[in-house]
Amino acid sequence: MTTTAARATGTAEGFKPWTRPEMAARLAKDIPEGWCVNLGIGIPLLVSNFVKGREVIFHSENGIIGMGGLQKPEELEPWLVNAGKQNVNLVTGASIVHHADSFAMIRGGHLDLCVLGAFEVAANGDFANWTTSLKDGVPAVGGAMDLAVGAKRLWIIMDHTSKDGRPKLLEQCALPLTALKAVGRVYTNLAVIDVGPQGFEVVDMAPGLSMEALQAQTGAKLKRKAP
Amino acid sequence: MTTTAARATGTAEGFKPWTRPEMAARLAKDIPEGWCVNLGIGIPLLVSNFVKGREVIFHSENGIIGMGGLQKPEELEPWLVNAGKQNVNLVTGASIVHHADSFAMIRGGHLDLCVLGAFEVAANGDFANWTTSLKDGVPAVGGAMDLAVGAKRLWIIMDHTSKDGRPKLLEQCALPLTALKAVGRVYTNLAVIDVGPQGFEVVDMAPGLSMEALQAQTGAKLKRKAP
Amino acid sequence: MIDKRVKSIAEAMQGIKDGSTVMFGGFGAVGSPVHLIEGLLEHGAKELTLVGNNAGTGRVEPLARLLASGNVRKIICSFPRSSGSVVFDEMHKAGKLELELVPQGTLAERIRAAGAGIPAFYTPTAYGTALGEGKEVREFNGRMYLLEHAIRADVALVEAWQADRWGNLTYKLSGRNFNPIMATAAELTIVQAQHIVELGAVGPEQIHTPGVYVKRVVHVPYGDPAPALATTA
Amino acid sequence: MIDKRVKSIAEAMQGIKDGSTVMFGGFGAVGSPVHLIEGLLEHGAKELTLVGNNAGTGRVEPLARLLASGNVRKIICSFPRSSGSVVFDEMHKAGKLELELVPQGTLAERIRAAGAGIPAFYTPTAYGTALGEGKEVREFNGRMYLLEHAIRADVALVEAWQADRWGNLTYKLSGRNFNPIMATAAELTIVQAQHIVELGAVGPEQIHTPGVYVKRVVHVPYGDPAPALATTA
Repeated sequence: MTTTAARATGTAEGFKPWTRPEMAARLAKDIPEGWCVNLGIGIPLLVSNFVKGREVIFHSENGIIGMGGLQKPEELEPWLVNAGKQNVNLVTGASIVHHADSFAMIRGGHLDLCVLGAFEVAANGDFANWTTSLKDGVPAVGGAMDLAVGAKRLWIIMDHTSKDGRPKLLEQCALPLTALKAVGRVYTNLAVIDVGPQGFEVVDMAPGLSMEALQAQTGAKLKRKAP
Repeated sequence: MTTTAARATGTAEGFKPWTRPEMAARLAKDIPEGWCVNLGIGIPLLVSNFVKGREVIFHSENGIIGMGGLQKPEELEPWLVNAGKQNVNLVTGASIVHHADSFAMIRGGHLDLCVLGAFEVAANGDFANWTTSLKDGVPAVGGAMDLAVGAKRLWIIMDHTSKDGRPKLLEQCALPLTALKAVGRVYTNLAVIDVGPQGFEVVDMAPGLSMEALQAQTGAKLKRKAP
Repeated sequence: MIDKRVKSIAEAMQGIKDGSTVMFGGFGAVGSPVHLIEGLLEHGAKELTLVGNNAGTGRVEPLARLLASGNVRKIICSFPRSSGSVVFDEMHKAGKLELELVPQGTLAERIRAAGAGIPAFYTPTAYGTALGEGKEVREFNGRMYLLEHAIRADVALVEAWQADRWGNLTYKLSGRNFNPIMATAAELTIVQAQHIVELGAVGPEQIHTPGVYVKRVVHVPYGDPAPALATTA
Repeated sequence: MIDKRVKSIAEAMQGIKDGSTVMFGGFGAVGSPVHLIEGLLEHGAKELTLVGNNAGTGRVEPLARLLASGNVRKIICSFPRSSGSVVFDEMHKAGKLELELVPQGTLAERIRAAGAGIPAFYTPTAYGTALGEGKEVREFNGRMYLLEHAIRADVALVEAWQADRWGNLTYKLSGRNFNPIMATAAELTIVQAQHIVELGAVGPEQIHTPGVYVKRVVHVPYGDPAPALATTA
């Protein structure tokens, strides 16, 4: 087998893609104390496990400012749920608002950061994460479009390629868009990539991965971020 | 002196114009229990003295729902003021909201009634109450325009004529308008007059006053309200 | 004396007509006025347009049964699909239930606008996406926005924690969600309250919804919502 | 640790530039951040645009002195005129102070819109009046509305009853008024708080303004506003 193919699947000696907790930890490292952050459902939620020691305020679009972790069985408070409708705790200092006020906070630019998953991210910051098809199945959108346009920064956390190995970072999205020119940064299992004025700029790579191997798994031109 | 002139000044034997408390009491009679009512500054505020025995909820546009009367000296709570910035009480069941929510309640049609004073009311329901001139002096508008377009009903309480005897009920307003086609009913010291599709309709008159005498002091055609 | 309390859910439903637009609060199970939704099903009004965040789970809960009844023509919703939204999926696929899909924040703001007497407003959400197609676009300060219209309802079904005879309400924790804004956006706001309290029992600064917005209150001390199963937003 | 408390009013004013738009809460004296307004005067920023309901009373209170200082270019206001608004009257008549007169509800909604990311909305208020002249008009469902734009500020000066180190706030009674919406509508929201409380001292359902909106909190236990003299709205 070729080196490139080996690297693409992450099995070459000397290189391992980041695991999901590693991806979340890498992202969490970039969140300073004091930010108000909304974490999407799925991998983004893992980020909250890696900010210990810093006060970061987690927002949940159903009206929680100051969300804590998932409830343990003995803590059950069924009147508290997050956006994924899991039972969660509040932290000390938390507050509750209604849905219009919660989305006013989002749309008005009061969240420092939103972290979402995505199917595709384009080099101009467009991204697609809400539906794979407008024709099949029943679509649902939730708060993704509001979060994408409202938060001060939108970071995407996702695998670098789809399950069948196709690139998810592209020149242009093929799937229905969630928002235009919204993404600031992408954290994948292979790299951390900024969306700059001229397209994708590699900030960081999983240890042992080469720029060439990363480019081979990416559907748009990469350049190194100027230090 | 002529009968008409005598009636016009309310000095003819057998006729006395309503006093301000009588005007307020007459208006209060038409407020059913359970209404939410905003009373403007001045004569309108007197209305609250005449709804005893009925639960009527008074709204103040600075965010009080359930305003009580003026504070007595021994009750002083300086953190409670009405729209006229007088210290007032709350009634049991009162609530406080912020200014945007208070005017959302007004603009959204949630007040059953607003009672305002006016300089002029036109037969089509236009009225003027916020400034006598856009050129002289410093204008101020407050909440009058919002209340006028927002409340389910707008009733005006005012003297029938100006201090110098000119009619205040007119075919058309001359002063800068507060709102168009907004007034439903006018309570004056001489009569209660509806603004109907064809203009002013007299509902009630001060005892002893004739339709002719009332018409003589009115700047637009009056007709009797069909019973 | 103002007393908005009614004795039964059937009484609370009186006068709801065929063709009505009916909002219902709740984010998943929390703050969902399930007994009122069940009452609406029993009341039997047809050709309804529903407005809410979700479109039901399973086949047993009242919202799923209301959809299954065929009494609903259309639903305006942000997150109809979930792992358990089987009835919605079936009805929608069969062409028996129209869907207007609205981003969650736009849905909330359109409801709030209706209650606030704002007929329409501009929002950046959904510009350039499939959900913005056909909508009026306008630029402000170099950014593109969509014109969105208020959603007003004939009836709002609201779940509250406390209510008094004036209809003053509080909500418990995440039970707040869409309930306060829906209470403002309907001709007829009906509340199912866990607790009926004396007038004045809740302080003036702690009331979440002034009673002015509420027409009827029915006491339904049903207890906690089911512990939430993780689904999606 | 998040700690938005600053030690002095001078520190709270740091960075406010000439040409800034500055909102101030309060409805008359109640809820007015008088010490912050005084601080703004002492800070000395010029060419200011102020946004608030009133335009000061007498010659001694900070707002009147700020206007008299000549540091204010323009005021956006619903009720500038009152029996005591002598400085405003003089400055305005002398052409030294521009006035944008806005109906009170439109003022509140324009501020709220800025905080909510809504660049513009339609309202029926002032249609057909002198205050609607020159504004864009549009019909919705047979009724006429004006287009009104959000008012965003560089700085909001807010008076609160309680504040914690995150900037979570409560307001006392009528002291709420414009304060919560202004807190959402500025880049730099500065709070003068009567009481500093421990994080968690106010329950999550009782906080009126989440701290996310607040940048700086200064403790000013100044006591009650002066008993109100009846003027007009």
